[in-house]
Formats: sequence, structure tokens, C-alpha cells
Amino acid sequence: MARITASVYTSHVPAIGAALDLGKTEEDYWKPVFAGYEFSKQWIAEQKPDVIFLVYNDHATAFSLDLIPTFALGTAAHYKVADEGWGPRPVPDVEGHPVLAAHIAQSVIQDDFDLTLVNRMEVDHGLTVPLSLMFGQPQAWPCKVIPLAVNVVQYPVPSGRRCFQLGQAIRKAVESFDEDLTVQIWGTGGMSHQLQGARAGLINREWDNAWLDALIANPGAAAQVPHIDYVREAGSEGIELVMWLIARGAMADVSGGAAPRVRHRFYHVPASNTAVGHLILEN
Amino acid sequence: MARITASVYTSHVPAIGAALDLGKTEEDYWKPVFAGYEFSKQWIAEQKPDVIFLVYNDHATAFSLDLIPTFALGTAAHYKVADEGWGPRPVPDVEGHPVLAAHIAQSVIQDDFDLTLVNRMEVDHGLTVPLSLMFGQPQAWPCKVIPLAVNVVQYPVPSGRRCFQLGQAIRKAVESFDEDLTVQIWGTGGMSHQLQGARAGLINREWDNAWLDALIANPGAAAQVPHIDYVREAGSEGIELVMWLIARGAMADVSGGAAPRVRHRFYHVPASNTAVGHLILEN
Amino acid sequence: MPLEKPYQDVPGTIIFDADQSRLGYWLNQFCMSLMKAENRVRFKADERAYLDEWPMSEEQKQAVLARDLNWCMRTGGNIYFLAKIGATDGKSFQQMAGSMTGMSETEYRNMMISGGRSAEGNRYLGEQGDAQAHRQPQGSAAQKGAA
Amino acid sequence: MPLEKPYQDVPGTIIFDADQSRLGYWLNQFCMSLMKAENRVRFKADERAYLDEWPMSEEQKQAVLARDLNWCMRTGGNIYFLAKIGATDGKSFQQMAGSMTGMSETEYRNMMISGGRSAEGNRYLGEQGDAQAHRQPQGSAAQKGAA
Ligand SMILES: [Fe+3]
Ligand SMILES: [Fe+3]
Repeated sequence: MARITASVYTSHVPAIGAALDLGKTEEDYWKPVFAGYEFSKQWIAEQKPDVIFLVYNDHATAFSLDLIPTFALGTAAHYKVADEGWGPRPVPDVEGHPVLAAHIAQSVIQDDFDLTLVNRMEVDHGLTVPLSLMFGQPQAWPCKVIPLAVNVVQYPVPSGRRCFQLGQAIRKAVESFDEDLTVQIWGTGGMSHQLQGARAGLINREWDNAWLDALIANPGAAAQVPHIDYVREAGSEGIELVMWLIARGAMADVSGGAAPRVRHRFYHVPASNTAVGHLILEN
Repeated sequence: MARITASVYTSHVPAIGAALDLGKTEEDYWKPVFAGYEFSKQWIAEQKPDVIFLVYNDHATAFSLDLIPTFALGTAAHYKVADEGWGPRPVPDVEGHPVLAAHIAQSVIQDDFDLTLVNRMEVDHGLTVPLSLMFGQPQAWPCKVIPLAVNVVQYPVPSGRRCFQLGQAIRKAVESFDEDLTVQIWGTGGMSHQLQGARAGLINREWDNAWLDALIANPGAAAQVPHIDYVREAGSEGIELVMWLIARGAMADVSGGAAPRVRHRFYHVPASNTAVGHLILEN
Repeated sequence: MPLEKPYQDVPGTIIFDADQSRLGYWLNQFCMSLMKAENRVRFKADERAYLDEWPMSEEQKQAVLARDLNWCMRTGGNIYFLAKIGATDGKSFQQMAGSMTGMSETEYRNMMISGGRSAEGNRYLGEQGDAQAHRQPQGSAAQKGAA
Repeated sequence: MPLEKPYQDVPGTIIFDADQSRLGYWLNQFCMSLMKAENRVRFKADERAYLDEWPMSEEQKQAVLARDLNWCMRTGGNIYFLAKIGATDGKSFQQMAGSMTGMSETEYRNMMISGGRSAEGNRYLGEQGDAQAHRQPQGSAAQKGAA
């Protein structure tokens, strides 16, 4: 039986990827950011997940305005790293898990989630920066990855409630897969940031930490937060946080199991324009 | 206020389009097929809908295996007619209604349907053959069209129940649009047919007609029919009928209104490999 | 088995699910390429050379060259994709579908005009209908086989 | 108005909804084209000529040529698309975001290091925060304007 053993939450700021790729991790500006992931790298080296179900958003990379899927699940064997305009990041390509992904697709679509399945897709910093933060700079990523790209670019984006429900359906799907696999689910993006207009640079430390508290202890309430609250309190790009609710919805306690154990919590301002948040919950 | 005034259901057999385009409508083989639409052409000339919300499936035309949306809603202003391998059909391009489509997208996504929005798409016989059957061969289509492409090609396809619920959400969305518009919703595809293998040519007149009876009088029951029943009884391509449930779900009676009036019902075997079914229901 | 497949007990029928889709990915993508007129011209000019541009299996290429649609489907083809080959050859959906039964074009057309194939005996594997494995090929091809 | 927009009372913020998307379609698609290295080269060689290949409005082209991201956004641009222009110019997201406030690069960077912009007074139109319309542009640009 496949099992979701833990969920990981992290910002996916592109500048973090650039700092890593350009060897700036020891600079004063970046040191505190990477220090927040030291525990996580040791932890995941011990955990050795077989598969990471990685929830992120595409930033006008694989999807243009021609086609905007609310939820796009990757069922491919292989994903190339995208050139976002700076050239592709010097990181390994990503290997998928087509069989588990197809199983999840079947289960989740039959549970009334209207997925788009994707067999060819380049992945951007939303997916690769979290891998870099957790695994450093290996020659190849040490596990398979199933990408789920969520539309948080063009409104309407899915509600937090819908995301939380999708997480529950993903959990059910994974646990009905009859191969022995250790699966982690990651929610990425956020926390507070705004990349546009006169309000660019907005950060809301209090709100972010209250939201983290709720995500840990009372995720059903966090899932009820309407879009406008994210925009008003956490900046226009803070809306990415709805993706964390997919990962949280896949934890055991939401389906009647025990509360997760908080293995790690980290918060730092700033990385570029963004408040970096990071959390590890174990089932 | 926009209103859904009627729903139309029809097969969308490509050979019907070819018969029309090649001037074969008076041939003995085709005469009875087109005779079944004589009433419909007069009826729609009187109805003068402003917009048709047209539910169909793409047949490996706009969507390859690279990307498979469960529900793809067209929000574009314009759709070209596709070359499906025989050259494009000699019919007018299709004009969309981007503002109403975006309104429906917003409403329906907030109601937890995970649409994919499409702004560039070529449309195939699934969409153009119903237009030809209902409008004949005009220089331009007399109304706007909002396409909804449903995945019925690669399993898992959405359940009949899910399609029926989507219809209800579409109705709610249309009726909250504050421009005065007469909207029809069309469900296309089916009825019984199988295009593959030793069982190619399967037709099930009894099952089709019982299903039509249920669709009219007891659509909630028709929506419960599982996929395997369509395959077993109506052939592997009979699964297209789930799309009729989207149109049926958008009728007033499903949301507590009066039962629809059956204006027309037609059934004929064969057109090419397929049982042609056709129904007009008025609110 | 990871995916439940309640549809495997229907005779003469392959459901195009994720497993089939994975198997047939390049075969079907090759078919899609025939939607462009210039590709149809290139394919017709030298089929083998055109097929060799695609990472298909040798068996898939042979199945295409033989225009054996049942074989194409066993190797992961889907009928809506394979129809692009038929369109390139100038074949209708009726000719394509009929070719999978072993019947002649006229036999298949006449079956359809007479109301199509009955579901009787063709719902479950092991019944006695004309789509069952032990009754293939159908039509005059069966006589030829027996002769 | 067809679409409800509960997000229009947030100062200094444009939500990229269907209306904005329709307005900015070609501007954003132009931006996407800069993800290919050869297009970046062609754009840099002759910006005006490259822009003229796209059915954008003249205003959109002027906004791009001026590298005025606020102007680009008013004409339907989305920041994730516009970022491809910044990438082509070798600008970071921090430089791009900062450019929309009127602050110098150093001023914006220092604001972020000091904990970022406060939400206080910046939640609703008409409050007194630094993102409100009557307090633009920000930073040294404001002094220059006043001088
Ligand atoms: Fe992001
Ligand atoms: Fe069809």
C-alpha cells in the first residue's frame, strides 16, 4: 500500500533558485534563508520518499493564456526544466511516476474533480525551487515527482475549500494504490508577497503566522478564508497559499486520523519580494 | 437577464457533415436522416437564440494526448474550423461570446467545477455537424456559440452524475448574467455506436429509446447510469451520451421549475456507424 | 493492478484508458501529425521514412503500414487518432470500422442498414454473439478462412 | 457588469481576471514569446519591429518600449508574463516589482530588508497607507516630484 507519510510546505521564490545556482548561499542576505532548510535536508535524507506529489503553480511558463487549467496533473514519465527567460535552471530534469499518477487521476476524477491530464509539460521555478531547497544540488533528483499545477494566475482561481477537498481525494487515491510506496505531498508558493503596482513589496508577518497556526491546528478554518482576504492581507500573489491547503487536506487527521506532528517551522523576511514560510508535518 | 429557453440534443456523426457538404442530402440513404431535422430548422428559425452553449467532445483534434482536459470551456471570440484529415469542412468559422463565457467560468469554478479555459481552439465535427443540422448551410452562423469540450476519449471520463451537476451549475451561471439573452444549451454525440474491434457496428435501439425516455422524464435516474452500462449496451462510443446530461441538467425542472415540453423527438438507424438520436426540449 | 478495469469483460472492445494511452502515445501522436496537409503529402510519399521519424515501436509501424486497425489498437492506438490515417487514405469512418470486423465493405454497410449489430450475445465475454473471439473474422472472410 | 469584482477596493493592485486577460491577450502572448532565446535576440535587435509583428495596441507597444510596468498592467499585462521582458533585460523580480513603486532599487531593497511594506493603511482604497494613490510615486521620486 502506498502511504502519505508527511507533507512539506515551502515558498518557491525564483530568486532562491538563482542564489543557489549562482553560489550565493553564503552571502549575508541569503544565509538565513538557507539556514531555515538545514533541518529539512537532513530530515528528507532520512525519510527517503519514493514519490513526491508536488503542488505548485505554473508562472506563465507551460501555460499561456491559450489554455488555463484549474488543476493540471502530470502523468508523464519525464519533465524538462523550462527556460523562463533567463535560460533553464542548471538542475536535473524531473522524473514522473506515470502509473501512480494515472491511478490518482482515475480515482480523483471519479470523485468529481475535473482534472486536466498533462503528458508534456516543462516545469518552472514553482516546482524546481522547492526541490532545490529540500535536496540541494544533486546530479539527479533522488525520487519521482508527480506535478500538480494549480491556476492561481488568472481569476477565478479555485477556492481554498476546493483545494482542501482535493487534498482529501488525493489521499484516498494514494492509499488505494497497491504498491508499497512512501509518498510525500508538498504544497508550495506564498507566503505574503505582492509583485505589482504601488503596493508591491507588501509583507504581513502577523497574518502569515496566524495562517500557519490555523493550517497546523485548524485547517478546516484556514480552508474557509476567501480569496479577497489573501489579496488584502497577504498581497496579490499571497493567493498562492491556497495550494498549501491541497497538501494539508491529504494529511491523516482530516480523514479522522491522528493530528500530524510538527517537525519543523520556519519563517523569514525577505527573499526578494517575499516572506518565506516553511513547514514540515508528519503523519 | 439571460435565460436558457430550450435544450437540443443530437448525434454529431461526421458522415452527416460530409453528406451535407457534398450535396448528398437527397440520396435515399441520407433523406430520412435530414427529414428528422426539418421541424428543428423551422423551430430554431422562430426561436432565434442569441447564444448556444454547445456541449461536444473533441475527437483528437484540438487536444492530443499531450493535454486532456475533463471540461474545456471556450472563452475566445472566434474559433476556426479544424482540418481533421480531410481538409476543413466548408462551413463558417464560429463566433464566441467571451463575456458570457467568462461569466459562466467564474460562476461555475466558484461552484467547484474545475474547468480548463481555452482561448485558442479549432473546433471539429462534434461542434460543427450539430450547427449544420440545425441551421443548414448559411454564410455565417446566425448566433454566438460557447463551446464546452468534454473528455470522452481517454478514461476516466466524467461520470453522468458529474455532467448532470455541471448542467445545473451552468444554468445558475447563465441566469445570473444581467444582459437580456436567449440561450440554448445543446448536448451532442451518441447515440449507440462502436467504431472499433470485432464489435464495431453495434446498435441498441431498445436501450437508446429507453435512455431517451429516462432523459426526458427522469433525468436524475439517467444520470446514475455507470460508464460500463454505456459501453456494454450502447457500444464503446455510446459513452458520448454523458454529454447530453449536461444540457439536461440545465433545464428548469431540475432546479424546481416546470417539466420541459417535448417539442421534437427523432430516432434513426443508421448514419454511417451510428444511431442518430435527436430531441428538443423547451422550458 | 493499479487501475480498476471493470470494462475488460466486453468482447471485441478495447477501452482507451491511461495504460493504453501510455502504450500508444507515440503512435497516436504520429496520427495527429496527419492533420497537417503537408505531413499527409510527406507520409504518402514515403510511409516508412515518415514513420521512422517517430519513436514508435517497430510493431506499431508494421501495424500502420499494414493498415491493420485492430493491430494498431492492440498496440495502444485510439480510433479517433487512427482515423487520421484513414482520412489520409480517403477512407470513411464506416470503412475504417468495418475493416476491423473482417467483413467486406458491402457486408458491413448492409449490416448497418439492417439496423446494425445486435447487442445480444455481445455484452459479456464468453457469450455466443457475432463479436465474440471464436466467431472471428466475420462475413465472407470467415468462409475464406474455412475454405 | 457581468463579473463581480470584490477585489477592486484594494489600493495599488490590479487583479488579473477574465476582463484583464481579454484586454491583455496579445501583450501577454508577446511576452511569452520571449521565453525562446532566438526571440529574445530578435526583440533586442529591433524592439519596435518585433512588437509590430504582434496585434497589440499602440499603447501596449509604447508601454513595453517605455518599460513602464504599471502602464503595461493597466493595458492588461500580467506580472508573470511581463517578467519575461524583465528577464530579457536581465532584471530580477525585485527590480521589476520595485520599478512599479517609483522607489529607487536601493530604496525598495531596503524596504524589503526592513520587513517589507506594511499592510496598515493599504488594505482599502481611501486609507492613509503608502500604497494609496495620493502618495505616489514613493521614495526619492516623491522628493524629485515635489522639488
Ligand atoms: Fe509562485
Ligand atoms: Fe463524437
